[in-house]
This record gives sequence, structure tokens and C-alpha cells, in this order.
Amino acid sequence: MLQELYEFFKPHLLPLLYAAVIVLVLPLLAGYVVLLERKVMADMQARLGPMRVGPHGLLQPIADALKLLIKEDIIPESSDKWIFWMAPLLSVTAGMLAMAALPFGPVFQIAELNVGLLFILGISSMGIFGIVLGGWASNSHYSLLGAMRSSAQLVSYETAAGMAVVSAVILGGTLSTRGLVEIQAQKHVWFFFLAPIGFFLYLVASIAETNRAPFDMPEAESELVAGYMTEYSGFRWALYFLAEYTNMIVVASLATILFFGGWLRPFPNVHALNFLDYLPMLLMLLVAGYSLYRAPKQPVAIQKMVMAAVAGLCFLLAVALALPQFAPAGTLLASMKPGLHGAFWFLLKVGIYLYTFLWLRFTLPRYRFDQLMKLGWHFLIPVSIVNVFGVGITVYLSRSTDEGGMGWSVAAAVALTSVVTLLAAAWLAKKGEHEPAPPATPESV
Amino acid sequence: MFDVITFYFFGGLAVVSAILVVTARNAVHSAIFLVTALLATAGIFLQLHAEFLFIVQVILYVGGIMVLFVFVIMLVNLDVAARQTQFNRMWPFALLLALIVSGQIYAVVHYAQKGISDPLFQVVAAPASALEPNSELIGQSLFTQYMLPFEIASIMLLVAMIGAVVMAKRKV
Amino acid sequence: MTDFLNSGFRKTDLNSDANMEQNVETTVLGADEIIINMGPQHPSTHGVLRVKLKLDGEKVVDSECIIGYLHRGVEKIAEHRTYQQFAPYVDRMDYVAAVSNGLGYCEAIEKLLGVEAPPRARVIRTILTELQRIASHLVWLGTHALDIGALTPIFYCFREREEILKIFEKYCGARLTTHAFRIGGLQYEAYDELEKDTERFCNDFEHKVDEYETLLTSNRIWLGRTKGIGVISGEQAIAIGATGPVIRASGIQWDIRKAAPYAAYDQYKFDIPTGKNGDTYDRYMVRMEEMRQSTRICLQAIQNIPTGPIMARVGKVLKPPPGEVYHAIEAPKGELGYYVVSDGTTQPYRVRIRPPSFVNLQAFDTMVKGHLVADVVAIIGTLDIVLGEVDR
Amino acid sequence: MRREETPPPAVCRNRGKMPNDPEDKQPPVNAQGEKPANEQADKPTGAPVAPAVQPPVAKPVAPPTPPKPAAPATAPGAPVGAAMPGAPAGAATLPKPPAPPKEAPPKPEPVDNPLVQRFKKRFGAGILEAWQDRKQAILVVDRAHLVEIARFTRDDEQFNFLADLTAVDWPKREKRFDVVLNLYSFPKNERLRLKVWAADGEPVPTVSHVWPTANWLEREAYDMFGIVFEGHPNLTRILLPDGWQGFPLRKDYDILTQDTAWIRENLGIESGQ
Repeated sequence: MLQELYEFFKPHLLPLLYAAVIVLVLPLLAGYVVLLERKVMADMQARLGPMRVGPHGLLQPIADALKLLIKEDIIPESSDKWIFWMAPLLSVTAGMLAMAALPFGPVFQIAELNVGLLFILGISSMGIFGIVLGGWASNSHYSLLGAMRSSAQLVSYETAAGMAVVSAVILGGTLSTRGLVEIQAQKHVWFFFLAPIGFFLYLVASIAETNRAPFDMPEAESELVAGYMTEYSGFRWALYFLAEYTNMIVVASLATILFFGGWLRPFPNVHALNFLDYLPMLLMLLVAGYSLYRAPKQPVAIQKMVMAAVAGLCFLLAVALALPQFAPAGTLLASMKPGLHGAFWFLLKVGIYLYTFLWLRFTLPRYRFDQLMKLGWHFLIPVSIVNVFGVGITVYLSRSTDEGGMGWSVAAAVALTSVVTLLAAAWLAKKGEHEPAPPATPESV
Repeated sequence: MFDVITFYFFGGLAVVSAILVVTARNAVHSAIFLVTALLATAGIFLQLHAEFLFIVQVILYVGGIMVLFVFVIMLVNLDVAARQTQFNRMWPFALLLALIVSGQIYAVVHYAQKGISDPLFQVVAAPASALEPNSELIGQSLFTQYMLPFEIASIMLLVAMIGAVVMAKRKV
Repeated sequence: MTDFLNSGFRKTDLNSDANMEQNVETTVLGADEIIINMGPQHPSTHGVLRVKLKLDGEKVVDSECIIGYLHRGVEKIAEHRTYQQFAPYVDRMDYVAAVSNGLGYCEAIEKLLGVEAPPRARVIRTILTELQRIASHLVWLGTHALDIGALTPIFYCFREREEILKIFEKYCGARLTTHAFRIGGLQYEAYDELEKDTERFCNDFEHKVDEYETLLTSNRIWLGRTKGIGVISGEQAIAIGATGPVIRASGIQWDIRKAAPYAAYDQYKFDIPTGKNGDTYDRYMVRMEEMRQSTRICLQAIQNIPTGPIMARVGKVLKPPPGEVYHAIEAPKGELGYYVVSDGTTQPYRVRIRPPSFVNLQAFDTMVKGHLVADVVAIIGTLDIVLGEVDR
Repeated sequence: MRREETPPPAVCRNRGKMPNDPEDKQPPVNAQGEKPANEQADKPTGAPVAPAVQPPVAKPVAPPTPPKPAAPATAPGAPVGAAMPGAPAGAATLPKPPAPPKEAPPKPEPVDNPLVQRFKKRFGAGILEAWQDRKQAILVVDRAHLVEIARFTRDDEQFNFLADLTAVDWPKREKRFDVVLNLYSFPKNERLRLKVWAADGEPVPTVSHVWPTANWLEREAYDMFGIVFEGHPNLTRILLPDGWQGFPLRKDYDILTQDTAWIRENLGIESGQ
């Protein structure tokens, strides 16, 4: 029996390990994305952000998590208790499950599916159940409105997102996440350059899908208090947050895979740019150095220690990134290079994508719900359909001219189709614009 | 052995949830059980290495249709619905239909085991490993062998969509 | 199990608030309309405004404002205080524009007494009141933008408002409820740097307003959220009694500072911005322009502050002769009127405060009908109400 | 709406400077017609209009007097606030018309200018009294005629803006309430005050059809004074909770009074305070 059990699990041991790592690390990561968000927000808003817990607020996520853990978990009397209890779990589960197919580098991937892309899209869209059911079960009008907005929003933007994904799939010719990255490596080009409009469509649609500002209708705090989360408190509420940030990471990873070459270093085939391989460790060293420099300046002894610990951690990471680079070829250490460096580049790209999310959030006002729907149905979906055609034409042209390599003709084809798509987009935008519009300046007399 | 366990787990889940779908008095709960049933079915697909089918099941039923379904339920008066009787006069007819279907299934399985060579009763064993280019295989069979049914289904969906639009528009 | 299964969308207890309303309409979602209760605790009702909305989907079919959660009986208190004692209370009405409130009250009592503040006092009053107008508009801009989902402008606005509050603090020691003026003039002489501080602030501030405008004015989302929202025509605005930026955005060029100059406003040049459409966007533009005009007034005023006494000769005990007076000033939110009746004793016989927010809020029902939930908060924001003043 | 006048922007032509416009613009009241009356009132030497002139402090018989009761019989011209100096220097822009008779405290005096004449001509007995106080015109009108007069004031006299509606309680008077309407005219840039006297329980006709502003303002007056406005679309309490007993701004409602029963019942505070 035991033997059989072992036999059954043997091929799955490594994936299980990865899965455990993800389940353990993801909440921490989400917490630090929140901290990052608050810091970025503070920076854009001329203030400091969290500064109290740990040096520069570095321990804030942990403090928050602890607080939320021990907070009273209130379940409203007239709610549908089972569903209320279950809904946040659904959201988190869906988000984490979607991570299973994500390759964080050439090695670090739980399951390689030949329909990985579809798997991620399908499973992550299941997270909506948590939101809809949670909103419904709260038995509150605000929650219900949030839930309804959320489901309508997902239905509208899933299509546009799907179409944007299709443009990358046409270029790659596979649904496997790993395959997509490998094809980008083969073709020596990121798909962003072949389908730029597809990327921007995906950017907008992904923000809408993750319910982030300026599309944060379901939780629009100034309208619906907190939308579907209004009645949630304590750890259950934190689970919703975890789900939201997990979804953000999933979406960002997907964008990285589809359009930015996943774990590939920028220009991996240009030898003149090989010095970029030293960038990861240098960056880490820089962070470590700065932390060390700041450490004595912290006001409390314990903060000094934490800062020093952060410096040490970064230094260790730098060493870990540097060792395979300098190890002689053929050794075990050297063979770890693609995995480690790949993960670094992947996470860096994900981080940049997330930063765009945050940036938009702090800059733009919120859409109104009908405007959101209009943008989705009247603009994004038609443009994404045109874009798919455009990408198809690009692929056809590139096949008929030069096989494999990306010549000038392809660049011309991309430019041409992009311009056509943009023209279509402009026409759509103009058509949808009913407002008579010149901003009436108040006439002073 | 674990294959067997997972199969019975998913199968049992599907059957139990399917029963609960029709017996639950609250439409939202029915919907949740329906999702569970569909997911369990998807799990069986996955076990058969039909990955594409599995994910299509998830995306279409769970992702798309269920969101719409939940949406509709929001607008149904649940208080009234909960008080209504759930089985109407048609139940003997439904029972009859159910019997016929189970009979058919039984027949197929029975004859297949007996080894009748009619291709109608051929049940192909589940593949032991993944069918490699999974989505490509599906695509090829859809666009070559089953072209006509595929197109007919598409046209039916189109008709349904147009009908929905017309009905919605008339109200405005 | 049955319990679990029986929970449809139950009657909502949300809107019952059993104490206040006996006949609560119970709603089921199946019926097309739901009633939603915004406030008194809600992030964007600017205090304790409570709005009952009848929604069809997300569209507002009907609305009702329920106010009074911050009622403190200011008018009753006035009857039991002497004229001077009551002055600090008015600061607590519109607490984001305390200086303006104080100005209106002091001038009303001066009128009742038949005295007049000396010119120096009047000019300093004008400067401080205009700074207060900027501060009030900054609070409005920040919160209004926040309601519409722009998270950042509020911090910029409060950064500038801080400068104004610092000037107040240097002048009289208080930042929010300043009680800056006294009946008959000023209690404190202007501090030495007042002109310099004001000038520096005003010169900086012009660019800051431009900065806010780059964030919002031509932003497509902002335009979509404000244009054509909460439209009120000039005639409607007059009928409903709206004043201040609300009426000016509807095209009525009326400002008490021009129509009946008080303090030292007759000495300065400034424009009255007006809008055309009377929508949220126009009100936004009008207020932005008003901030610029206020800096213009301040810059003119500090050029030439007359010397001389800062208090008129009023006695320690104020006994206005019997009679009554109505005095209105242009507070940041509109016409702030004081109707004071004296019976010849040291305490006012009746003080009636005509709060601009209260009357402007009446326009809410008209403005909100047919809009979506998201517009409700935009409209509450654009009316620029302060509940301390609505409820008094 | 039925507002035919309102030429919106025509309001503030007087933007630059209005050197001779006093602090509150009441052109008709200030018009030459009543300046003599002004001076006459200052010197109680008797004038053509003498009988009617009495400073309202001691009104003889007719309708109850406005500001008498609490005042300990202030003599007509008694310099109550005599401490005031005259107009301080530098008030160049604010000419105080009767400045020379120094230390004359502002006080109410009857007025009979074209505006009042038009009102009187139109409504006769409907206008009970007319005086001005601190150069602000006040008309006391009959309760029964209020709506007509309001229409006339709005449409013909163009006082299209109701700035405020409130009440004052004079408990010792026979008709204890003044209902006070502060009007403003956009076309004329003038203010006018209408007053209606009402006894406790006497309904006052609503003017909310004439000036929609009055809706909430009348509700507030009802809330605070218990004055019933007849024909008001929704006369309920506005600031206080609906079940509250008593009307706080009445003079016989002490400042410490609360509806303890209500508080106990609804807020669960035992002491009711």
C-alpha cells in the first residue's frame, strides 16, 4: 500500500514542493505587494506611507496579517452562513489554482499543461464566484450591487481579454505557457513588438478583470462602501484581499508570458548585451548596500537589526544569483543559472506590470458603471476583433516572406496592421462619443 | 488504484450534487450544486487526459454560463420561488424519460462488455497518457470529421443570440 | 438544512432603522426597485447626511435626504449667550470655513449696533476670508475628486490648505475653528509676516491650481463623470434657492461680494466666474476659477493694508437697540445670512442662520433623479455641503 | 417653470465699484422719498405721519407689536447702545445717511416709499404695516393674503429669490409668531422682508408653491416652532427625529429641555439626557 502510494506520488514530488512554496509564499508576497502599493501611493501623493512597523514599514504586512488573524470574524445574523463562510475561500482557491500552470522561469512550474493558457484563464475566472456569492450571501444591498457589478464586468471584459490573448496565441501557435515563451525565444522577439495593440487591450481588460481602479466598480468605496466585501471582517476579509492580489499577480504573469517573453532576459540572443546577466546580482547588491547604509540611521535598535537583516537577505540573493554566473560551465551550479535568473527576470517583469497597475490607480478617477460597460462592449471588443485579424495578417505575411526570422517585411506588416487597428479604434472612439465636448471654460467677465 | 479512487470521488460528487440541484429549495444553492456537478464532470475529463475538454467545460459552463445564471437568479424573486412546489404534474413523464436514458446507457455498456462488434457499441478505453497535441486533435476533428454538426450548432447558437437581442430590444 | 436552504434574498433590515421610520417599505429584489440607504455612516456623504435612494437597477428613481444627525441647536444656544459669547459657536457650523462664518456674524451684529469696523480691520478680514475660501474649496476639491475615485488630489489639496491653516495659526493661534474676528473689528493685530506669508502662498498657489487641473480638467474619465451630471438650470437654481458656486455654474452671475459689497471687497478687482450648463463639471470649473480670483483679491489686499485702529469703539457690554437685521455674505458655499433680532438686552432675542449648504442641499433631489448610484456621490460632492452647517 | 423674468446675467452690472451704494442695497427704501421720514423719526418732534410713527417698541393698539415684550420698555430714542461712536473715519464708501445726528442708534422707523405704496395700492388692508429697520424694508402682511402677496412680490415686484424663511417667537403677544420671509430680487438687487403674524395653532399658508425653497425652510420652522404651514406638501420634522415632542425654539422651551421619553426609548439612555 505504502509502496503504491509512493509510486503514485513519485513523479509529483517536485510539483508538490513547488505548490507548497507557492501556498506559503504567496500570502507573504501579496502582503508585500500591498506594502509596495502603499509606498508607491505615498510617493505619488507627497507623503511617506507606513513607517512605524519595522524600518520604512517593512514589517507592516506581517503586523497587518496578525491583526486580521486575531480580529473578530463577524458573520451577519441574516446572512446565508454557509455561503458567506465559503465564498472568500472560493476566491482564494481559484487564484492559487491558476498559479499551478504559471512558469516562473524555465524550471519553476508546478504543472505543464498543453492547454495551460486556457487553464489559467478559466480557473482564475472562477474566482468571480467567490465575489458574487459573497456579495449575495451578505444580504446587504451594497454587497449585492457590488456582486452584480462584478459579474457583469467580468462577462464584458473576459471577451476582450480573451481576444487579446488570442493575438499572442496566433503568433505562438500553442496554448502552452511554456511553449509560448520558448517560441518567443526562438523567434528572437517579444510578442509585444508583434502585437502591441493586443498588449494594450490586454492591459485594460486585465485591470478591469481584477477589479482594480479605474475599474474598481465592485468595491468602489465612495459609492458602495466596500462593495461585495462590505459585511466581511477579519481574516475572511483578508482572504478577499489575498485573492485580489493573487489575481493581480496571475494577470501580470500572464501578460509577461504572452507579450514580454516570460523569463527571458531582454535580447537573450544579442551577445553584446550579455552584461545584462550581471544586472540581477548588481541590483540585489545595490539594494543590500543601501539597506546597510540606512541601517544605522534607524531610530530603534530593533529597526536597525531588521534593516541589517534585509541587507543580509539581499546579499544572499545576490550571491545566489552570482554563483551560477561565475561557476564553470557544466557544473551543477552553472546548470541552475537559467532557473534562478529566469525567475528573477520573470518577477521583475511582473513587478513592472504591477507598478503600471498602481500608477493608473493613483492617477485616474473611477469610471462609472455604464461607461465601463460601454468601453468594454463598444470599444474594446470591436478593436480586439480587428486586432486579431491584424495579427493574422501579420502572421500570414511573415510566413510568406521569410520563414522563421523576423525581417523588415514583418516589421512593416506589424506597423501596417497596427495603424489600421488604431484607425479602427479611433473611429470607434469617435463614434461612441456623444458629448458635445469642448471643455467649457468658465467665462469670467 | 488512485485512479479508481479519484474516479469514484468525482463521480459520486457529480451524482450527489446533481440530485441536490433539483431538490434544493433555494435557487442560488441549486446553482452552486450545479457548478459542483459540472466541475466534478470536468474532473473526470481531466482524469481521462482530455485536458482541452476539461478546461472547456470549466470555462464555458463554470465561467460563462454560470455567471449569467447567477445573474439571472439575482433577479428572480427567491422568496416566492422558495415557497413554490418543486415537482409539478410532469414528474411521471420526466421519470419515464430518465428511465429510457438509463436504459440506453445500460444497453451500451452491456453490449460493449459482451463484445458486439457494431461500432455503435464500441467503447474505447481511456488513454493511459495525455493525448499529445490535445487541442489540435480536437480542432482537427471538429473542422474535418464533424464539420456539419459543428456548423449547425453554431447556427443554433447564433439564432438564440439574435433571439435574445430581439427580445431585449423590444422592451426598450 | 431547511434553514440553510430557505435563505432567499430576505427582507432587508437595512433601510428600516426602526426608530425613525415606522413604515418601512420592505422590498424584495424581484420587485424592480430596491431601496438603499446611504449614510449616515457612508464614506462619501461628507459627514452624517443620510440619503434614501430608490433604485431601479442602479438608476435612481427617487431620493430623499434625511438630515439632522448633527443638530446641536445653535440658534437656541444663541438666545442664551451674550453677543460676544455666541461668536465662537458660529465657527462650528461650517467648520471648514470658520472664518467666513465669523465674518458674517460679526458684521451682522455690527450692523445691528450701527457701528462699523475700521478700514484696517476690514482689509485684514477680507484677506483672511479669501484665504478661508481657498481652504474651503480645497477641501471640496479633494473630497469631490476622492468621491469620483481620484485618490491623489486630496493630498495635494491638503498640502496647500496646510499653508493657509498655518497663516491662521500664526494670526490667531487656532487653525480650524479660528474665531478670528471680534464684533467691531479684530482682536489681534496682524502679525508681522502676514503680508509676506500671504503673498508667498498666493504666488505659489496659482501654479498649484494648474497642477490640480492637469490631473483632472481634461481627463476623459473626469469629463465623463462630471459633464451633464446633476444639471440644474438657472431658473431652477433660483427657485430652489441655490447660491454660491451652484447658482453661478448655472449661468447666473451673482456674487454678494459684488452685489452688496461688505468688508473691503468694493476696493478690489475680481471676476465672477460663471458656467453655462449648470452641471457638475461647470461647478468644478467655477470653483477652480474662484480659487484663482481669491488669490487675486488677496494679492491686491496685501498691497495696501491701511494703518489705524483695528477695533471700532464698542463697549464691553453690547446692547444693540431693539430691532432686527439681516446680513448676508458670500461664504465659500453660498449666501450665508444672519437674521438677528435684538430686544435691547445683552443677549440676542433670536439669531437665525441661513446656511447655504442647507438650502443648496434641497437641490439634490432634483439633480439626482435619473442618474446612477455613482453619480449620487458626485452630486453630493459637487453641492459642497458641510453637515455641521446643514444641521446646525 | 413659470418664471418669466430672471434675466440671468443682468444682475451685477455694478461690478466695478458702487461708491454710493450702502452696505445693504435697498434703493427704493433709501430713495429720496423717505429720507425725511428718517430724520423725523430721529427727532420725535412729531411729523405729518406722527401717529403711525411710533418706534415699534411701543405700538399702540392695532396688531401686536413686534419687539416689545422682553425689552424692559426701552424708550423710543433711548440711547441703549449709546456707547457707539459715530461712523468711524475712513468709511469713504459707506456713507451713513443720517450721520450728523450723532450717536443715533439704528432703529426701526416706518416707511412709505413707492414700493410700499404699490403694495398698499394693490392689497390695501392686506398690508398691515411697513417699516424699515437698519435701512432694510419690512412689510407685515395679512396671513390670509400671504399667497397672493407672495405671487405679486415674485412676479410683479420681481423678488424672485427667497433667501430665507424663518420665525420668531414672541410668547407674550396675542399672535405670538412672526413668520419672516427674507426676499431678494435678482433684477433689482434689492432685499425685502415680509412678515406674517400668527397665533399658536393658526395655520399659515405655505409659499412653497411660489418659491420652492420654502419647502425645507417651512419644514424647519415647523420643526422648531410648531407653526403649521397649510398646504405644504410634506410638513414633517426635518432636523429633529419624527417622534420628538415639543418645539425647541419657542421661548417657553428651556435650553436644557429634552424629550427625555424619546431619548430613553430610542437611544436607550436611562437618564434621558
